[in-house]
Parts: sequence; C-alpha cells; structure tokens
Amino acid sequence: MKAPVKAFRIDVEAVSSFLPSRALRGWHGILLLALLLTSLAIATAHAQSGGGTGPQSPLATLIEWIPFILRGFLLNLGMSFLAMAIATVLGIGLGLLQLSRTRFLSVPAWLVTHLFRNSPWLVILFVVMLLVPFELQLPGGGTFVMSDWLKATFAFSLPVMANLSEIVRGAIVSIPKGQWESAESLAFTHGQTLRWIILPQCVKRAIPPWMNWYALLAMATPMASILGVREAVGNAQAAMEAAGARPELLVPFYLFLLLLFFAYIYPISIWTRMIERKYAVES
Amino acid sequence: APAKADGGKLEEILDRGTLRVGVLGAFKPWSFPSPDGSQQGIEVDLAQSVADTLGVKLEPVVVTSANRMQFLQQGKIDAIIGGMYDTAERRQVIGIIEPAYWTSGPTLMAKEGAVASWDDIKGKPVCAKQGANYNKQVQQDYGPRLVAFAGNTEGKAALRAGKCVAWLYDDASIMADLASGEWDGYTMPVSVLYNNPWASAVPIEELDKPWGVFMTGMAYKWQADGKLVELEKKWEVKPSDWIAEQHKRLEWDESYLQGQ
Amino acid sequence: MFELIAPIFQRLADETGWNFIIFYDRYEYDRFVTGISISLQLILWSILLSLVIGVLGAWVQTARSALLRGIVDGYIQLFRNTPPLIQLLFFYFGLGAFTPQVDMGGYYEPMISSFTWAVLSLGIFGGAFNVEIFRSGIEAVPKATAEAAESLCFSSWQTYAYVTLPLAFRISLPALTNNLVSLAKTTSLAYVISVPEMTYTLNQVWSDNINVPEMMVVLFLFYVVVVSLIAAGLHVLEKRLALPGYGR
Amino acid sequence: MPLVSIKDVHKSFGKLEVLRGVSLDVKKGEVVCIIGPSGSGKSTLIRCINGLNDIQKGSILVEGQEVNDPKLDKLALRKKVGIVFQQYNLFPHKTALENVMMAPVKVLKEPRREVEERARALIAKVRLSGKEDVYPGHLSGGQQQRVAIARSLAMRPDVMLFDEVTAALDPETVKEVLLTIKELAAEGMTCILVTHEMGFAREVADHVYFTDRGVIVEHGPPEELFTKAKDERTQRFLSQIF
Amino acid sequence: MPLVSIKDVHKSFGKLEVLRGVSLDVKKGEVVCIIGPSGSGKSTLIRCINGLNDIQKGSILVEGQEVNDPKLDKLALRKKVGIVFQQYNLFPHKTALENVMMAPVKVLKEPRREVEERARALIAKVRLSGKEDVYPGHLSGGQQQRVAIARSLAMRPDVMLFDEVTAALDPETVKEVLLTIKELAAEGMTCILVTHEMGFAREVADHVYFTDRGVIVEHGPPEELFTKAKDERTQRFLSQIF
Ligand SMILES: Nc1ncnc2c1ncn2[C@@H]1O[C@H](COP(=O)(O)OP(=O)(O)OP(=O)(O)O)[C@@H](O)[C@H]1O
Ligand SMILES: Nc1ncnc2c1ncn2[C@@H]1O[C@H](COP(=O)(O)OP(=O)(O)OP(=O)(O)O)[C@@H](O)[C@H]1O
Ligand SMILES: [Mg+2]
Ligand SMILES: [Mg+2]
Repeated sequence: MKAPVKAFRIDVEAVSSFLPSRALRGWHGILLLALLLTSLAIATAHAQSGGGTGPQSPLATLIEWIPFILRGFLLNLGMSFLAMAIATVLGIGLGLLQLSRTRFLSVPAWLVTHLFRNSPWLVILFVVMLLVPFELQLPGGGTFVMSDWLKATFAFSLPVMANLSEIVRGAIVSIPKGQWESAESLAFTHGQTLRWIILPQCVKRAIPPWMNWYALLAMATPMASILGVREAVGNAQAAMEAAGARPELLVPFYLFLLLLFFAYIYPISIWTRMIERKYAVES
Repeated sequence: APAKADGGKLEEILDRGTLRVGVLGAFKPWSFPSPDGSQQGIEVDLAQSVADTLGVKLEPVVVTSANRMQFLQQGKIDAIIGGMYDTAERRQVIGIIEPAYWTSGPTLMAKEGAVASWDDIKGKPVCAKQGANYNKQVQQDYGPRLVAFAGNTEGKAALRAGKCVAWLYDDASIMADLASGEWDGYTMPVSVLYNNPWASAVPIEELDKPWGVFMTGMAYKWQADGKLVELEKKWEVKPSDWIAEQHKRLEWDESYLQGQ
Repeated sequence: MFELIAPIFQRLADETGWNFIIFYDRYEYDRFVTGISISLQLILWSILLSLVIGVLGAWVQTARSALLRGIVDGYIQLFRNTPPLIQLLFFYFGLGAFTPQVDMGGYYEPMISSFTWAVLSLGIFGGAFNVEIFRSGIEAVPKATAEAAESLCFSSWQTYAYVTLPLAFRISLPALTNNLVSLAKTTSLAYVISVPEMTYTLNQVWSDNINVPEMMVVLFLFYVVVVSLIAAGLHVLEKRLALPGYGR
Repeated sequence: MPLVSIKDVHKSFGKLEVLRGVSLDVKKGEVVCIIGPSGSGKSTLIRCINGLNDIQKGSILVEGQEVNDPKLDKLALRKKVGIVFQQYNLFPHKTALENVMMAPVKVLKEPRREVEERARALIAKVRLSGKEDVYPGHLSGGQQQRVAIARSLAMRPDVMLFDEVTAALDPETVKEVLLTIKELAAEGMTCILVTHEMGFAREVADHVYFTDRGVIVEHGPPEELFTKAKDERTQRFLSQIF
Repeated sequence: MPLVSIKDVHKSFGKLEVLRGVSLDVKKGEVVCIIGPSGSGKSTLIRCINGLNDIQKGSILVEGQEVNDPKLDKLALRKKVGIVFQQYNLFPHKTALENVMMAPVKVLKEPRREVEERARALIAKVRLSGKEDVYPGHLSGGQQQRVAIARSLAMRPDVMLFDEVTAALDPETVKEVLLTIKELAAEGMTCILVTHEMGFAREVADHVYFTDRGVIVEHGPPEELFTKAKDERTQRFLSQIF
C-alpha cells in the first residue's frame, strides 16, 4: 500500500493531468450515446413501419416534424436563459437579504428561500400560471402582458432563485472573517466590502453550482407543455396529434426529445465538472 | 389595450389590419399545426373567412381552454373560435355569439365490442382529458375510474395501448378520429351525453356593438350558405345531422324570386 | 375524521367563500385521501427503488469489468442529463406499449400500471444520482478498512455489504438527504401520466370546483410537510448512525 | 499632544473581562511595543484603537478625536490608523498591485493613475518590485505580509498598528518583514507593535509595555524593561522567552 | 516442516523491484522479527504471506500450501494466517465486541452464542474487559490496536503477522500492546513481527531478520544480531536506532 501522504499527492496530480482526457471521454460519451439513441429511434421507426398501415413511416413523419419540434426547443432555450437571468438577479438579492443583520429582512428572505426550495417545480408552475394575472398594471400606467411562456419562465426562475440564494449565502459565509476585517480596517464600508471584496471571491466558488442549476432549469422547461406552452415537448405532442395520433410515433418522438435535451445538457455537465475540478486543484 | 370608446373593436381591427382569433393548439381537425408551424383546420378556416370578409390579415393565436377567456377579456385576441361550449357561466363573462357553429357532447370511443352502454364503464379505467367540464359529471353518474391526461394525444395513446377501456371526449373530435382511417376496429358505442353547442365569442361589451353584430352575421352565414357543410367535406369529418339540419333551416328560400 | 371537520369547513365556505371542498364534500374528501395515500406510496417506492439501484450501481462501479462500468456510467449520464418529464412520458407511452398485458375484454389490465411506471421511471431517475452519491461515499471509505475485512476472510461481496457499504452510507447521508428530498418533489411529475397522486388530484378538484387558490395552499402545505418529514427523518438517521467518536 | 492617547480602557466579551483599565500614550514618530503572554488582551487593545472592537469604559483618542464616539466618522479614523494583522488577509482575487491600489481608488476615489504610481513606489519600498502582477496565492508568507503592509501604507495613515505580523511566518521570511518595519520606523512613522520578537522589540522600540491579564503591568524604555524588570510577572515572562 | 516457508520471493510494483529474492522459514511456535530501514520491503513481504499482495517469482508455503497458487482457496489461507496492521482499521460502526465477532459469525457462520463467548474471552485476554460495547472512536489507539489483535485471534489462526503495530501509537500505549503480543508468544502462537522496537524484538524474538532494499542482509538469534552484526549495513542501521 502506498504511504498516505504520497497517495494524496499522487491523487492531486492525477486529477490535474486527467482533465483533458476526461473531457475527451466526455465527448466520446456524447458521440456514443447520440449514435445509440438515433440508431434506436431509426430501428424502432423501421421495425414498426413494416407492419403499419399508415400513409407514412414513423421515421419520415418524425423527420417532417423535426423543424417544428426544434422551433419549440428554441423556446425552451429562451425560457431557460431568461429564467436563469431572473433567478440570478433575484437569487443574489435574496441571498444577501438572508445575511442581512436586520431580522425584518433576513427572516422573510429565509422563509421565501426555503418555501421555494422545498416545493416541487410543477406546483410552483401551477401557482404562477393560475394565480398570476395575465396583465400586470405597470406603475407608469401601461400594462404588461404576461404571456404563458413568460409566466412559465418566471415560475421556473423561482426555485432556481431560492437555490441560488442558498449558494450565495453559503459562499459568502465561507469567506474567511479576516477578509471582512481587513477591508473594514482599510475604511471600506459594508456595501463596498461586499461589492469589491466578498462577491468577487464568491463568484468562482459559485460558478459550478450555478451551471448545475442552469442544467436543471433547462431540463425543467418541458413542464411548461403541461400548461399549453408550445415548447419542444408541447410541439412534439401537437405534431403527433396532427400526424394522426398513431401509437408507433410515440417511441421515436420521445426518444428524439430525450436525445435533443441530452445533446444540449450533457456538454454543460461535462464543462461544469471540468471547472469544478480546476478550481478544486487551484485552491 | 382596451377598445376605444367610440369606434369599438371593429374599427380597431380595421385600423390594425389584422384579425387576432384564438384557436386551440392541437385539436385535429379543428385547429392543429402543420409542419411549418402554422395553424390549420376547420376553425382556422372559419377565422380566415372572417378576415377575408373584413379584408384584413388573419393572425391565429394559440390558446388553451384554461386561458382563452382571459385572453379575450384582456384584448389579446378579438374573438375565440376554439371548441368552446356555450354555458351559462361563460355567458356572464364573454359575449357568446349565436348561432353556434358546431355541436358536440361527451361520448366514448372504444374497441369494437368492449363497451355497449354507458353503464358498462362502471369501475373500469376510462381515459379522459384533464379539465374537461363534464368529467366530474360522468364520474358521478356512471362511476368509471377516470384517468385524465393533459393532452388528447396522450389520452388516445393510452386507449390504444389498452391502458383504459374507452376514451371519454367530445363526439365531434371522436367522429373526426374515426373518420380519419387511423382508428380501424374502434367505434363510438354510446350516445352523446349533455349535447352542447360550440360557439364563437367576442368580448362581452362588444356583443351588441358592431363587432358582435358582425360576428353574429358571420355565424349565421356559415350555416346558411353551406360553409360548414363544405368544411366538413374538406376536412373529412363525418357529416353531422345537426349541421345539415341547421343549413336547411337557415338557408334562405329564394324560390319567390323565380316568378319575378 | 371527516364528520369532525366537515361542519367547520362547510361554515368557512359559506361565510368567507374559502372553499376547501375536500374537507366537507364526501366525494372530494375521498379523492383527497386517496391522493395523499397514492402520493406517499409513490414517494416511498420511488425512494426505495432509487436506493436499491444506487447500491447495486455503486457496487458495479467498483467492478473490474470496464464494460459493466461503462454501462452504468452511460445509464447515469443519460438519466442525469435528460428531463425527468420526458423520461416519464417515454417510459409510460413508449415502453408501456411493449409490455405484457392481461386482456380484460376490450381493455387490458396492464401488468405495469401507470403507478408502477411512475415508480420505475422516477426510481431509475433518482437512482442515477444515488449511484454517484454512493460511489463517492465508497471512495471515501479508507481502503485499509476494506483490506482489514479482506484479511479476515470476508469475500469481496461480504466486505461490500458489511463494511464498505455501511460506512459509505453514513458518509453519503447528507448528499443522499438532498437527493431523496428532491426525488420526493419530482414525484409530482407523475401527474403527466395520470397517476392520481396529490398534484393530479388537487388539479382535478380545482378544475371541477374553481377553487384554485385554496387547493394551491393545500398542495404547498402537503409538499412542505412531506419534504420536512423526509429531511427530518434522514437527519435523525444521520445522528443515530453517526460514527461514535468521529466528530464531523 | 500625544497622537494616540488611551485612558483607563475596559473591554469585555460577554462575561470575560479582557481589558481592565489600560492606559497608554503614543507620541508622533514614536515606536511602541506591546508584549505579554498569550490571551493577555494585546490584540484586543490594538483592535480597539482603530475601532474594530468597541469598548465599555474609558477613552481612546486619536489625534484628539474620541474613537468610541458614535458620531465619529469611522472612515476618517481608519484613514488615519492603518493596521496589519497576523493573518495577512490579502484579497486573493487581486494582484499585489491591485491589493495596494484598491482602497485609495474605491474608497478614497483618488485618481487611478496617481494611486498606481504611489502603489508601485510602496511595493518597491517593501522590496517587492517585480511582483506587482502576482496573485497572493503565488507569494510566500513573508511577501504577502509585506504587500499587506504596503496596502495599509497606501492610505497614508498617521499611525500604523502591527499585531504579531510575523507570528505565522517561517523564520526565513520573518527577517524581511521586520526589516521593512524597521525602515518604516526609521522614516518617522508612528508605530504600535504587538510582537513576540523580543530582540526586535529591543532594537526598534522607544517604549515597551508589558501586559498581563488585561492590565499593563510595567512599561519603560526597552533596555530598562528587558534588563531591569521590577515586576515578578515580567521577569518570569522574559525569562521564558529568552 | 516449517509452518511458513518462503523461498526466493521476488515482487515488483510496476518497475520498482521491492523484494529481490527473499527466503525465510518459520517453525511452529517460533517468534520471528523482521527489522530494516523504511522502504526495504518489510510490509510487502508480510502482506505477501497472507495473499494481500501477489508475487512474481519464488514460492510461499503456509502449512505446505502454495499461497500464490491461483487454485488456492484464499479464504482457507486467511483463516490460517491472521494479520494486524499499523493502522488498526477497526470497523468504526461496530462496537469492540462486534468487531471481534463479525468475521466468525458472518464468514465462518459459526453460532453466535459460541462466538460471543469466545470473543469476550479474547477481549479479556487483551485486557479490555468492560470495553466490549464501546465503539472504536471512543477507544485510545492502544486499545483499538488490542481489539484488532483480538479480532484476528477470533479466527483462530495458526500464525499471526504483525506489521509495525505500535508505530502509530503514543509511547504510553505502546507498552500495553507489546505486552499483549508477548503473552501471545509465550502461549506458543507462531508470530511474524515487523517492528522498530528493538528492545522488544530482542526480548521476544527467537530469530531476527534484517532486510534492506528487498533482500535479507543478515539474520540470527537476537543477541547475536544485535551485538555482533557482521554486515556493515546492519551495524549502521542498529547504531542509528539505539
Ligand atoms: N471576539 C471575541 N469573543 C470572545 N472572546 C474573545 C474575542 N476575541 C478575543 N477574545 C478573548 O479575549 C482574550 C484576549 O484575547 P487577545 O486576542 O486580545 O489576546 P492576545 O494578548 O492577543 O493573545 P495572543 O498573544 O494569543 O494573540 C482571550 O481570552 C480571547 O479568548
Ligand atoms: N501498492 C504499492 N504500489 C507501488 N509501490 C508500493 C506499493 N506498496 C509499497 N510500495 C513501495 O514498495 C517499497 C517497499 O514498501 P514497504 O511498505 O514494503 O516498505 P517497509 O519496509 O514496510 O517500510 P516502512 O518501514 O516505511 O513501513 C516502497 O518503496 C514503497 O513505496
Ligand atoms: Mg493576539
Ligand atoms: Mg511498512
């Protein structure tokens, strides 16, 4: 057996030298799984088209509708970007409020954080979709129309906001107290210390979990289809209906959706893990 | 934005140059997407006829049964032509146009020989659509185990996969499915319950203003001049007795002109 | 129970308009109770299945065979990186069409009900995370401890079962708590394949009775309570299992 | 008028009385060392001087201004009083130069160009020319500590507090840091030092204070205190050190 | 026939040759000590004896059975050969008693009642009566090490291997552990010990082997080896130790 000290050193080196090959493996994984999935989709489509009486093979139907589904997927992407932006802004604010010294602010912030962290996304989605009005009266007198996808976007941003709030809080708490003190002794105000000293140091720690939550968020957007938003899943279902609701369409269509999301999310996961390791080695 | 006080909705539409009609997203053959993403179907054609008559462009807006009334109230759409039942509660919030353009009620679709009457579904799994307003009634009257899905596609797929004994839905839609040739071996074994007309609608304050009156005229014309009969043929829907009857009743007898 | 609370909520509805129909209408009450029971069963079985998968998967990941490890790795990546909603739909509609069924005359009593599909799908989804959690737990168990077991004649399976796993389980508990809580929340997705669990049931109730806000409150409360109970239970377990003398 | 004047200061953490009536004066240009056993309240005293800790009783005047006056502008105080800790606490996400420049630029809003010039001069003064663009993580402990000193000096304080600035360093790098402080003292900077380096205290201090259990037991010029301590506790402490 | 017979064993980790032809015989009831500088292959040798490491060349016979025979039942071998490591490696989730009982109950499927009786006797033997229900985390290092010895003995081995069992202990507790081993040896248990405790080796060993860089440099009865070492390396090693 290796001596413990040595083993530790070897491990650290192994991790850092491992990075490129790890990434490579990741790309291999994508290729393999993508191949597997497409071949599966094609195979089922073919196998079933043999006995089918429909005018068109399932595969041909799928290919005909792919642009339509992809257009829906663009909405998934759009919703995920926008929701993440909202969640980031609100999450940072909420995280800071949680640390506020006045209990008037910190207690409600804590409550909001934990309420949204502990509720299922679907339930939050229902709440926002059904209880938030379609039109918001703007203070300026105008009205802001909340279309379904916008409301869904807002709904998705809430649980992510709550989790980011916890991440921000955790990251700030983990900054050594000495950083606050030395900034204070250099005449930085509380706000300046936060803005210039603490938050910049938190960013690095928070990036991997932030990306992780983005991936989870992007994977949650199909839920909007339940409430009629025409994103990828909703479009795929509408396409199946338009193509005659033939049961042999289900496997290829849903497989295609799985593949679509996998192709988008998997690289993000790999990238997240690479960044995580890089920071782990650096610190 | 709310309608202008003076000219009303009709003027607003003409000024704007486009007509926004709320239609359902995946309701074949009334309104469903084509591969290029645009909507098509019977209701889209009806909406198109309104736009053509006004000489404006049609912009179909996909709505859901849950949000269509709010959309109309908020002015996001000018009218609904979206498989909507005419009910007393709805008449309180939106302007339901008479006459209706279609009629339908819940019925069952099942494999031949599986179900003979409504009483046969007691205790058995029946697929249904979430949010359909007759679900609870059917449940209480006939006692099936309702398995409700968010979309028609899933509900019908569940029927096909044998996950339920029948599919509880509007007869108009079931007849269209049966006529499509995709459902060989399936029938509509029971009569329609609580038959109900489908009506188009305008904002309630417009009902007696030019826009509502105009739509009433359109709805009358669809029946009288055979537009609906024609659309039944175009979309291969099993001709409905009600539409044929309405057509006969409302078609203006022009025979008196012959003697002149 | 029902007799006890019904009058109170009936009065509440009459006087304030707060329509908690599930507490005073027999039909809705029965639906609601069924919903709770189905939801709890769904959560319980999904969690159990995910744990079994996690344990087995993590064990396979310690195996020598690169093929086996590759398969488990592929499984993890596939299920971690696709939306659970689509997984559910795929399992239920896609695979559900190929599974054996018993002909009940016109309809088939499927061997695998929608409830079972939900358990399978959610269990496999949650399991993908558990495998990784247990694996890192196993990696954290000192190799020497396992070696000591080996030198005491434990077979590799016995070492895994009696030494590595119990220790790895303790190390993994905090991460496991997170994942199981999140899995419990994800069970609400079974709604899309019409498993009459809580979200589905209350959704039916509010579409039939137009009392959305009231039912939303009930729904929120239900999940907050369930999630807190699971988390609290696991915390107790964590305390109970804490290795004596090894402070964290 | 002394630059820093401490009178009968009392300070408790909860029930623990850490300072029990400490008085001490520091004149401009003077170098004062505080020595004493661990836990005797040296750090607490020094932190009170720049307002990081508040006091329960007594007064601390810096240039005639009461530190503990709630109406006092803390910013003005901290501009006058620089402090360097045992843990150097550089900002790890900024280079050495940026660490030095940060407070003048962000807090005092001085023009960047001017501050940069001064910062480079300060880095040269602590003998770290060439390390301007290096991040703290890549500097040795002694180098980091010298950057911390430069960072404090960049605010142009009137008095510098040093709290065991070499305690966390290896003997190798201790010297560099002490040398820097010695030069500073030679240039006329008013310094208050807490230190365990008796040789160094003896060499640079104008006056040495010995604290124990929250009071000043004895004080005087270094030769006197180190060789002819009157108090028995002082003698015991010094005998242990050497 | 010797109980353990090692002949010309070669063992490499990758390119590193750790054992380069080691031969050694241990008779029943004999106590053998292996000493030598760090990295000379002592642990490796001992681990080879109970099959935790495999070898590249040579043969290791335990009771006439070849350890490295792929057909050999490792379980049977390990029942015969107990081993105690420097890191005591108790199972932290089991009490002392459970640690001792686990292998006989789970692996040998012996009846619980019987095993428990034996385990209690063993715990008494290593002088830990009263600690049966204590978890390892609450035992001192020396106590843990003695539980580890009892745990090995519970399998009723024919020979015990000890690999620097006292190296991680504080001087206080070293004695207790050595005492336990001494008693064991006195009772006639065959023991192979790797140790740095020369005094102890001298006292208990029947035969001492000195290894360096993967070979046995010299061996003999302890008085001889410790006082009249012939090899220059042995002398140097011994002179450093004392
Ligand atoms: N923030 C605090 N809360 C509670 N007690 C504290 C705090 N800071 C310091 N103390 C206590 O006050 C006493 C004096 O601490 P101080 O750090 O001033 O001693 P010191 O003389 O600097 O010792 P050292 O030489 O070890 O740095 C100690 O008993 C310490 O535990
Ligand atoms: N699993 C392993 N892989 C690679 N090298 C190893 C392994 N185990 C031991 N070694 C190497 O083999 C050599 C001999 O190690 P061994 O542990 O047998 O020495 P030792 O005589 O027991 O030393 P010590 O007194 O320090 O315990 C060392 O150089 C060590 O680094
Ligand atoms: Mg101190
Ligand atoms: Mg060794």
